Amino acid sequence: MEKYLYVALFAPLAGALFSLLFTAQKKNVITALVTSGLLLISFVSSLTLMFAVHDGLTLHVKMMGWISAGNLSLPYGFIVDNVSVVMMVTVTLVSAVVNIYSMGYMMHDKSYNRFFTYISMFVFSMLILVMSDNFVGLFIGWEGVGLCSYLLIGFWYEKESASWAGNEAFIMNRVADLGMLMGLFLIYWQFGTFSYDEIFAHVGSVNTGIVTTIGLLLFVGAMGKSAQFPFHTWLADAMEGPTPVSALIHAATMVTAGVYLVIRASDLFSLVPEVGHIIATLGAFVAVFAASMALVHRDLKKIIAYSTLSQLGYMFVAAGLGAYWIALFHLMTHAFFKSLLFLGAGNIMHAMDDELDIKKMGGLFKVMPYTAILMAIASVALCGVYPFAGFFSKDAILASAFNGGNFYIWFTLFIGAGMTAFYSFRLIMLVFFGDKVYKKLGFHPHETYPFVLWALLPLGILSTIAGFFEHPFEEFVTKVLDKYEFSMAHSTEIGLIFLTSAFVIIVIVATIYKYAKGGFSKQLETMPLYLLLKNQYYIPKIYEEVIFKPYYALSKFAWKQIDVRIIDFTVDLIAKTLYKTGQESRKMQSGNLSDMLRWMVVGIVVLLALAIFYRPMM
Amino acid sequence: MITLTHYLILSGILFSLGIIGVLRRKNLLMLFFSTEILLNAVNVGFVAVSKYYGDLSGQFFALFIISIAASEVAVGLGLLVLWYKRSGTIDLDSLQMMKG
Amino acid sequence: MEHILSLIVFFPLIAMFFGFVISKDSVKTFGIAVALVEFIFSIILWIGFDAGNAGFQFVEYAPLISQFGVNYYLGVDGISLFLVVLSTLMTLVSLISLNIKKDIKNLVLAILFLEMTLVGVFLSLDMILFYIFWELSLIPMLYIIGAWGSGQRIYAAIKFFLYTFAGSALMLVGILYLGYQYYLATGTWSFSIPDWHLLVLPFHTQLWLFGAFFVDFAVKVPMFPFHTWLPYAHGQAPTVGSVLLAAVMLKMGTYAFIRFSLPFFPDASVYFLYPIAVIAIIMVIYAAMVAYAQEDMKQVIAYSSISHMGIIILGTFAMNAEGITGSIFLMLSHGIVSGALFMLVGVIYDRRHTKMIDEFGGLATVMPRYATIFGILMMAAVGLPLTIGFVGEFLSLLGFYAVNPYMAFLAGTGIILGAVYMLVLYKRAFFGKLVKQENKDLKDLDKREFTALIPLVALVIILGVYPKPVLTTIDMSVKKMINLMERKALLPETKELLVRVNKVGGTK
Amino acid sequence: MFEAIAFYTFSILVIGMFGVVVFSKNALYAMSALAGGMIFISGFFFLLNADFLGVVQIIVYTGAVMALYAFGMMFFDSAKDVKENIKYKKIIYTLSVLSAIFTIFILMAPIYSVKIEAIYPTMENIGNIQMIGLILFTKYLVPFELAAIMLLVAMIAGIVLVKVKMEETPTNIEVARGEK
Repeated sequence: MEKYLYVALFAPLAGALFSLLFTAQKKNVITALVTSGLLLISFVSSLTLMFAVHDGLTLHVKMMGWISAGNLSLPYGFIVDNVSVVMMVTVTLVSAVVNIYSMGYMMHDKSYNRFFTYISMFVFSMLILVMSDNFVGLFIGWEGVGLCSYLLIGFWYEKESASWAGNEAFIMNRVADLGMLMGLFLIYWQFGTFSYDEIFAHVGSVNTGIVTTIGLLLFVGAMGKSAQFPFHTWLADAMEGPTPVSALIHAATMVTAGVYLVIRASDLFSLVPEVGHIIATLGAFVAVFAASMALVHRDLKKIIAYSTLSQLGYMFVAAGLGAYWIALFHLMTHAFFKSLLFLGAGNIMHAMDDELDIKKMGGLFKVMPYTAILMAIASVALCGVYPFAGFFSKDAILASAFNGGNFYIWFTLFIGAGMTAFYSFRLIMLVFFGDKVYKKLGFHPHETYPFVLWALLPLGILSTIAGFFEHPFEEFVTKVLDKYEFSMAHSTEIGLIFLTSAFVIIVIVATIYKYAKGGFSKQLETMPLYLLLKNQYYIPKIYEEVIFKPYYALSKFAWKQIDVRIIDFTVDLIAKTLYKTGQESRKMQSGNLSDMLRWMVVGIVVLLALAIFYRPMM
Repeated sequence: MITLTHYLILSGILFSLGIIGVLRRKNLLMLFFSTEILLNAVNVGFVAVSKYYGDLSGQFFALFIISIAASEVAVGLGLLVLWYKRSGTIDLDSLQMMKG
Repeated sequence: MEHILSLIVFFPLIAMFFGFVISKDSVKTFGIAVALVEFIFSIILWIGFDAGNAGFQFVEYAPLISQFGVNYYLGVDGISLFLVVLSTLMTLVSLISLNIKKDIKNLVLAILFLEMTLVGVFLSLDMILFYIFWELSLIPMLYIIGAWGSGQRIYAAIKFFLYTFAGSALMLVGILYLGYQYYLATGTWSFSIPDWHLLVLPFHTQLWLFGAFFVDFAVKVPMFPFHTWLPYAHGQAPTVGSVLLAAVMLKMGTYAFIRFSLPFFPDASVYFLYPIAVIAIIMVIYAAMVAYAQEDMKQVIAYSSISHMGIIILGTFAMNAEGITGSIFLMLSHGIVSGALFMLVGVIYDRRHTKMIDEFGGLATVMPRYATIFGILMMAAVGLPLTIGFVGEFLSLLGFYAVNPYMAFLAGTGIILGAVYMLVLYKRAFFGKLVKQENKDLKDLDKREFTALIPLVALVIILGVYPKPVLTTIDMSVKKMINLMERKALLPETKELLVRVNKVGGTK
Repeated sequence: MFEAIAFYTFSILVIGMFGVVVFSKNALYAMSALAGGMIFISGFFFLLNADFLGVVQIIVYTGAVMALYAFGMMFFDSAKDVKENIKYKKIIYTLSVLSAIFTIFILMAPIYSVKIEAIYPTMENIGNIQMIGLILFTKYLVPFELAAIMLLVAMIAGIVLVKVKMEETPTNIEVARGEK
């Protein structure tokens, strides 16, 4: 079985290295085919491993040593268990789909080969992240996906905003990574190792305060990667990247790494419920916070990005409340429908010549029916309508919030679900139905290549049916993760499900009705609340004014004033003083003998005085 | 009773007289005179110490100082004459060639 | 193998004398050949090095002034081994990348002389010998900056020389006093480092001597606020000068901290731990900020060196095997990465005769290979895992975390700020639209530049993926040294700290 | 008593004479005063039982050195008053007095703090000149010979310096002056 592990892990790397050779050359379809093939191989291997794991296997390999210093001995170790294999399958599946999809999407791009290099590199990093058996291995993947995200956001580097967004993503992630790094250091000095098994075996015997600190620090890292408040701004800006990237990295896989981290370290987090509570609260906050921004945005991709954020909040709620398998389940279903949504958006963008403003679209259903259907499936799945995938995972999260007695969290999530329904169908209505605004603006949209649509089909199917695997899934992953017991009555549960579903469906119907009638009036757009939401609560602006600009000013000050004016000036002053002294005392050397005689006598007097008054210490 | 202190004070007075001369004289010949005073002042001191400590070494030093003074005069006066012939003056301020 | 150390030290010198009779046209080839042979020697040394022996190996000993215990005494251990290899490698690479035409002969010979002194510094086991090499290394560098530099080169060269020289003067006093102390303690004179390692000094003497050594090393490293010579030197030096300065010469300071300050004065080192850590943190943050504000590419990298040296210092003063091993590894990685980055700046300077960032923009379009290599090295510089930069930085900070978590956190902001200035530099120079007409037909890297850079890029990846053999070799000698410190420690606080930071687990 | 009278008399005379040397404007007066001062100095030597030195003082200084000065003065316009512009008089006097005080202090300090033991004690039964002869030709032989050589060298130097330029005619000197 080990060879499947290595194949799954290294096939994407091989693909990346292969297409790396072509990066400097003209577009070459071979790179896309080879990388897609290798990703499929990786997917198949992962699937094979999943079946093997299902039969009770847990693979744990140590490939080779990496770092050893002092008491630290850190090998490259990989583990395939019930949790990581789920992630592997999800990641390789979505990435294979995205890779095939990109063959159509990137068809006319001049950096075609480079794109596939990056995608394969990303998958490799992501697999390291999920498969590592220790925290530093996870950190390698963690930073690796960060790098690929940076490269892919800034893929069209000639666009100023793209490279800026890339920098923002990388740097913000770094800020959070620092927290995670500190967590790792604390782990090391507590346990003397980074390996999951050993840490989780001993975590019970360690002071709770330290476990809390570790948990919080790790969660800071997770916040950065999963773009939780206050690190959320990068995710919306990351939409500068090509759309398949947004689908793969910024919806399905990388941003969920934070959730994965919490799930992976569930043995640690379950010891400190207070931290879990913080996580859940923050998750609930972000769920509504992000959804509220999605309500008014006009940018097609940013709406989906905020939706992603909001869904990540849901996952954190589940993970924070100890319902780890539910979080993982939502992570998986979300990966399917959200990437589908993004890829559909990619089709629209292509059709609309990269126009993103949804107010300029409308009535596209006629031109691109298949895309519309797929996106509609994804949207209902996102909203959580029976029998689509989101229904099962999202309801389980709501139920777990209610079950834990955290009613305010439950209520927040409930509101969030309504918002989700609204913005999803606002998008669908504005893009696919209503007036054909695009005609006035001179766009000529068209449906995309058939093979692209075929590639989306698996995601569409999975978004529809994945929910029915809830119980097998639970059984599968709770072999490793803690079980989550619902203590409330079954009738309450059913009642809740009905309540939520009804609410969601009412919102959907109301939205459809409202937009079919022509939408909201323009006056609404001048309301302060609207402006607040539209400007993303002014947070990017605040960051700009409070962090970026002062930092730059301070840096300039440090250089121009402190470094040049003070430190270097002092150094030069010493040198100049010596030089000036020489220059001045040169005048003593006037050549006049009587002056010299006088100096000589001065010297004699000084020496005599020294001889008399100086008493050596010894 | 005249003690060593008396002699040393005398020596000091003479020495400072010599130094005054060295410092204020601009005429080279007069400068030479002043150096003679300095040497003699020291000689008095040496001999006095020699006497009061019953040690002859002081006298030898004085003796050698005298011989040095004699050589100094011989060479110095020669140079002085030479310089006078060159420049027509023996003023100290005329010797400014060492100006840095 | 018996005299391999002498061979390594003096081969460049002998070759240099032969170089005087070589014709001007072939002298570069000659230089590369010599550096290559020298590099092979150092590799042979590495192969022959017994990784299971923590002490000094290949020791050579010949009395010079036996009355005063001054000897010709060479030896290598895990701490110095890789620095020697780094010196020979960077000399070779910088010679390959050399493309100066003016007075090429003198330049090559100066570089060979410099190589001798650098290797000598790392291999000397006698304090006086060490001091001689230490000072001699200034001369060729002074010459290289002063004669082949640009702009205010004389000012920069003299500033570099006088600044570092003033520091060394103090160290010389320290050396002599320490030698005298040794004489008082044992009745015999000795300037040999292994002897001094065994000398236990009273606490107050340690404080003073530590101070005397510290000033010199701090200037060399350079530590805040003694760093201002560095931007000038880098700004005016020719590429080859910057490469050698950043890659190897700065490491002399940190090497000396590990080799001398810690084992000679364990109590003083622990006593001054926090002040030095504060300085190091200031270095990390402050230099990163100043680097961010720079308008000149080379200055960005110059200040980034200071920032990285701050982390090296922190690792060194972590007083545990993780930190010190990490800091030595970081020296290697910083040597390779900053050397390569300076070379890359040199490449663009050759083409455009300017280093101002604003003059560029969109270079990725015309010079994709150049941009790729720059990108890889940039990622190594910001410490991305699986590149060489990560291992050292991770271990250094990990080590220092045991001393003080909050300070480690502050120093850790360096990884953020490092990303800031590096990415912004990269964005401004390589991304965006190609606007300037002059940049439109820049040539990508040529064969010569490739030959020089590819080995470095390969090393960045290889040592990032598999640093273990290097780390274990270093680690062994470091552990021995820490052991020594622990045995020598006089004060209970020192002992307590050493035990604390070297112990894993437990509640604190 | 006699000693005290002699000491004070000589002191006043010597200081007066040397004062004339230092402050006089006329070179001839100064030289004469110097010669007188030298002779009075020898008086101290006799007082201090250094007969030999007293004699040498008179012979060498008053006889040889003064003769040389007198001879040298013939080259210069000695009759005229010497014109000197002296600056910073206060500095001069302060420095002189300070140096004198310090010198005395230095000389006195060991006298009062340590008892100095004589290396070559004077012996009552042997006369001063005899004694000097004994020590001069044993202990101080080499310095003595060196002093002799030095004197010889000085003599030759003096002759050579003056003689070579003697060949120059006064016209040359005038020319040289005119160029100045």
